[in-house]
Amino acid sequence: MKGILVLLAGFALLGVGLEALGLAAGEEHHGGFWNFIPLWDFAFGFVGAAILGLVARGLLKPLLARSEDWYDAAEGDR
Amino acid sequence: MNPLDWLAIPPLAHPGLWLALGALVTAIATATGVLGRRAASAPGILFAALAVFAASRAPSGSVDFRVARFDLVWYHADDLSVLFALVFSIVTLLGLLYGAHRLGPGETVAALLYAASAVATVLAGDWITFFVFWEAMAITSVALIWQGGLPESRRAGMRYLLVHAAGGAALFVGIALHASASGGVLDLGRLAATGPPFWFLLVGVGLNAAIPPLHGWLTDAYPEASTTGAVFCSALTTKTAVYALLRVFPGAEILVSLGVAMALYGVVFAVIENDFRRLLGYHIISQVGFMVAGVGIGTELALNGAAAHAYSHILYKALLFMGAGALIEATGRRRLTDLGGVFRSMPVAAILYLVGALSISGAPLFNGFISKSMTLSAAGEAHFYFAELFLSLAAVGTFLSVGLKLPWFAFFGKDRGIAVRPLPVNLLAAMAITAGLCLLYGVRPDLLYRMLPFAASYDPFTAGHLASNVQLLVGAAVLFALGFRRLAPTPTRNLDADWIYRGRPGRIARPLVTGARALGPVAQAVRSGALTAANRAIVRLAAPGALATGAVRRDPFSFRTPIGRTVLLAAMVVGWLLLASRL
Amino acid sequence: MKARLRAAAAALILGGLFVGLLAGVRDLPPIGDPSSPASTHVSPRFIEEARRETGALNMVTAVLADYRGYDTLGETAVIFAAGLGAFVILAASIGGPRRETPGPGLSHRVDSLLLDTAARVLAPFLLLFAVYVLVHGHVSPGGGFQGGVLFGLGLVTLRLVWGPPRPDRAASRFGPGVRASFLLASAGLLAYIAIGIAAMAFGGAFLDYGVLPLGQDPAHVRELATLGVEAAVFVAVSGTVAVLFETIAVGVAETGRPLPNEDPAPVEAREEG
Amino acid sequence: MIEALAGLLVALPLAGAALMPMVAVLRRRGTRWLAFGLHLLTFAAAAAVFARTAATGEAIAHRMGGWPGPFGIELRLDGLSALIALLVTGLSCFVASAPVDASRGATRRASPVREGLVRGALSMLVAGLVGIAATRDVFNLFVFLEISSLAVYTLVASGGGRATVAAFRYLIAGTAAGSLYLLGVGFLYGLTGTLNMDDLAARLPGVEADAALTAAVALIAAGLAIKAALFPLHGWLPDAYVFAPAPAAGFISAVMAKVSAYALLRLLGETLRGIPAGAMALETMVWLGTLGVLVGGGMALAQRDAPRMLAWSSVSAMGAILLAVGIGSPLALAGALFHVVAHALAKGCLFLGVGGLAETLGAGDRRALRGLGRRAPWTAAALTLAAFSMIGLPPTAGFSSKLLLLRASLAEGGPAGVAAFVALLASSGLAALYFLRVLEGIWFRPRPEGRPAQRLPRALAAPVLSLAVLVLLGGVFSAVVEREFVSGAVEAVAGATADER
Repeated sequence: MKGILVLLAGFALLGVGLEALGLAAGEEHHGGFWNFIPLWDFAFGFVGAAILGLVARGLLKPLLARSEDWYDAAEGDR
Repeated sequence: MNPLDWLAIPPLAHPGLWLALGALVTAIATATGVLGRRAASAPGILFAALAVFAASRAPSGSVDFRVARFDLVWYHADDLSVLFALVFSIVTLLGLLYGAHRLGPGETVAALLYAASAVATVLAGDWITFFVFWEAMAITSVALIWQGGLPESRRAGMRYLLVHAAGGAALFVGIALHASASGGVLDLGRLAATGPPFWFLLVGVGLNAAIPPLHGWLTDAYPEASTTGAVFCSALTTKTAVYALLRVFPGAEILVSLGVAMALYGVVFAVIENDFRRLLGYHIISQVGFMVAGVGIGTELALNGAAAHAYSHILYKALLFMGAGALIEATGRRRLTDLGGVFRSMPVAAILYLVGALSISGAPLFNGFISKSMTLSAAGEAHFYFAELFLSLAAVGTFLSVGLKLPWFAFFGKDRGIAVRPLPVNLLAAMAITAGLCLLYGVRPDLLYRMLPFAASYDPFTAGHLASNVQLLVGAAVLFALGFRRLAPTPTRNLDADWIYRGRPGRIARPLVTGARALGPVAQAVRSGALTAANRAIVRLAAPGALATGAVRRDPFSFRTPIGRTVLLAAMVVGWLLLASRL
Repeated sequence: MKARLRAAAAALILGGLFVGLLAGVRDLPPIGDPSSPASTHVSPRFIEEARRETGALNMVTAVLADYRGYDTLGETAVIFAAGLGAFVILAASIGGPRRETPGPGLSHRVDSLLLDTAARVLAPFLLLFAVYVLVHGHVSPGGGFQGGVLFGLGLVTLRLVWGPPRPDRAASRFGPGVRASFLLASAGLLAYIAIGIAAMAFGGAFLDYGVLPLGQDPAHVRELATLGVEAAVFVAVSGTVAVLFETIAVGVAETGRPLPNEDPAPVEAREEG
Repeated sequence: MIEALAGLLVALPLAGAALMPMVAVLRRRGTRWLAFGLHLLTFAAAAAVFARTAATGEAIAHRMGGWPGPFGIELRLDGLSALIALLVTGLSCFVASAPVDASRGATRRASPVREGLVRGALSMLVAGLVGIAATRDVFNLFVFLEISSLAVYTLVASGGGRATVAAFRYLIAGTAAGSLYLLGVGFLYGLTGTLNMDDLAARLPGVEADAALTAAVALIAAGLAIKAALFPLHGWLPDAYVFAPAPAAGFISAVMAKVSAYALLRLLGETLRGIPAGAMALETMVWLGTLGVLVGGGMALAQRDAPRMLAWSSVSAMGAILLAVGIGSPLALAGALFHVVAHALAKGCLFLGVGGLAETLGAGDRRALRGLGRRAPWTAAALTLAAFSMIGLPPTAGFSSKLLLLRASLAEGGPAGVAAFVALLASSGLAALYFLRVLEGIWFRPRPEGRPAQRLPRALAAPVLSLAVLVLLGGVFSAVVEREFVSGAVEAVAGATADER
């Protein structure tokens, strides 16, 4: 578990370093205003994943989940 | 002349020819008993290798076969079509190798014919040829799904067939409308995205591209195919549709929104899916969404991106389905809730699966990165900022479910002490080769870029691109690490668009499915399906009362028209002609 | 009730068709109208030139056997085909084993003095009249078809009264029997075709009688050849009439001399290799 | 010289029809080789005539009895007639030497005498069909129609048993057809005073009587449509094809209805084209043909019995041919004629093969064909090829012809054209379904227990194989077929129609 955390931290550092490198090299940048916020992608990755998880688990699943043999059961009464 | 140079001559350069030949040889060799069942895929592998070779050196240009005054362009090779033909051939070869230990003659022949039709579809230069092979693809893919062997495979295949028949109908109405509008010009080229022909073609092609809500067939049928069959299915049908969109509707703006919607739709459903092959199926929809959006953006870079993404996608998705198939073969289970902690028993397959998972997530140095970032950059450069944002979101979700959730709950997580069968060498070898290709293209993107249709130059390895991707992945990983328990799968199934024909509305068509379900082979499926009803109607019209007699009930279709009726009908025809021409 | 309704509907349809066709018929020129196309287009040549061109006194014969001789060949073939069909279909056991017991139908001789005498008196006249109708076709109504039918019916009359050949005797008591009748019919048709091809051999078209080396005057030659053609029709038709009678009324297996027999071979022998 | 050959084209098989029964009754033996020789000779004559018309582009005429034009009867073989004659005589060679067996499931072989008689009927049929193709006289056409019909009734009935009933039903329908046609010819003669087609075409525009002309066209069209098995007048076809003995069925299914379709094309598409009712009849034919394509395909799909399935697929094919004749553009005619050739070869092959196998097995259930691929791979391959052609798969002749038809219907446009296009495509799909399930049984299923081994008699295997080779060659060299065989025929008709416009 600890190893994984270290790995994550390492990648996070890599991400920060690369962004700094890109800024230093003066790379051309496209996109909406949000793309110019520093470390935007960290936030977007985290929040986006959270939103997706919430929408899917919180909103869709209660609506759509059925028992596994739902169709078969529905077909059975014909 | 080097014998292999013969493959550069147009008729022989058609990879589909070699795949079809492979099917023929397999059929004859196994039917006559020359080849045992266990070696059924051997000739197929050989011929698929020839197909790869032929595709890799296919000369560009087109060959029209003047069949009956009809300029049928059955070989139209430019960068775009050769790219698809090549990757189709490669994945066929890999898929056959993957399944070599269990492929019977029927499945081998079906797979080869399916691949041959797909290759012939992308190499077609006119609408008629295109349509013929498109339909052949639908039929052969059903044959492949049926080889899944379970009762559910048969039923799902039947539904797949009916849905694709409807899509094919829409497509050819579109072709007919286009042909009559253009005065009989049937060349496969760019079309205006307006008017009835566009909508019909969009429905016909979009169904194969699994654009929601026309995607129900994909997640319905693919999980029911055999482990090998799913590999072929994942690679061919949807990508042929992407090819068609690239060829015909580049720059149709509606495709941008459709593509983005697809990308998100697939991701959201994948998050709550339990059957892991259906989960991967949802990610086909999501990834095809990237390509569709790329087509819609329509700049050279975007089109390049869509083509490159299709190429990469076929490889890593095949790898993912191979991994999923390996899980099923090793454990006999297909739901995440039944799995857990098998990493130690099958580390090689698990690691190879992770290569595919990192590729689809767009991790740098894997082949998903080099094509996905191309599409995203193109969206940004063309000022489709929100498209870029939402596609990034879809990428995050992809990593969340394919890269984190699936491997965590299947390979790691709670150890259930599942007994694991050893995996055959050929299976692992096929996975290793595919993973190798994913890594190769990830490290040397120029190998892929030089095959792309446009010359637009692109460098994926800028610090900005790398930073953005790494940060996204890390962000998602952190969230997963914090909240993975909330993402745990549950043993449920989720309603989706297949509800349209399987759920309550589908009951209208229930006689169809009832008929189809009662039947084993195709023959009988057709006999008591829709056509039976139609035929009975014909019988009633032509010979009312014929159904009541015993002989006819036994075989209602061998009835005889009373000859007096023929004479009477003749009188009616005469009468009609007398009347009609005087009106 | 349903059947009746259906019949009524059929009657209605056919009645409607009848009315529709009637409207068409009203549009046709009146029968015998001298100014109708039928009377002005082709017919004048037949009326004015037939005697000179074909040598036939009877215009109908000229058209039938010469101008449109090819149709007549076709009609002869139609009649022969009917005979052939009857022979194949009805004579189910051609070449098969003979039946042990006589079947139904006219299998026995009718012993009646009255019928016998009447037939003896009538038949010769019938046969002779048939030949008269044939040869007189040139000048009066008649010809090969009519003569052939009469001749055939003469044979049939005798056959009806005198019965079939005795089962215990090898030879037929009377008449050519089905086999010979059939040969006769074939020969008639063949002869007609032979005349046609002979004309081609002498450099003309098919059935172009004028070129045959039968004399100097083409019209006269045509007249002779027409007679030959009519005779061929006569033979074919009378043969066919006899065949039809034999096959329909009697059946072939019971003739005194059955057709050459073959040992029935089982199916397996047929599977060569 | 070549004109003489044109005259002999009908005379030779007609002489054969008289000669072969004679030889059979007198000598019993030898009819097989006599028939083969005679048909080969006729075929050679037809080939020579065809080669000449193809080379010069001019028709070869033979005036019967030396009489000109409307006074006598003229045979004239242009590209179209010569193509039909070539097809008929060529196919007759394949079946001439085949044994004429009794009905399906016969336990005894037919006697040589009976075989000779049936060969005579076959020869008669050839004479009738070639006559229909060659003649330029509408009444003479009726005579040949009757000759061929009587010969066909005989051939069908020679199957014995249920075949006799089928033949009788065919006879009723055929006689009704002949009567309607003859009535129509009567109307025409009353209006124009001529029976010669060219003369008719020249004189008809001057005729004022609309109602009578309409009646004539309607009667002729309906009469010939019965013979050509145009839906819904196809009721006689399935039984007649199914119960006829295999060789006869092979020949009948290949050419019979198609020659009637030729007659429809000649009369409606050429002679009577200028009349409004003629155009109406052609338009009706497009729609009925389209329906026939679908109904025939659907019914074929529903059959258990393999020969019956083939028979219904013939209804579908005739629909395709007739709808193209109805469309009548040069492209459509090319498609129709190519389809005539392709379908004749493939269907002949299938009926000879499947019918022959069904006879040896005594059952037509398509399951009886299971396992054929192992037992007789060559026969199975030939049948597969022919089935591919029926479906319209490359590289067979059926593919090329289907394409031409599709293209023609597209080019026609309008509701009828689109409907025809859709129906033709759908029929290919249906054909794929019903043929593939038979092929699956042939190649991938074991032979059912207790069934006798299937084996085609050698005399049938040879024609089946050679026809399959022709089907393949016709597809591979479809450009050659189209250039050398079809285009001349189309020009013969299209030229005539162009003159009138």
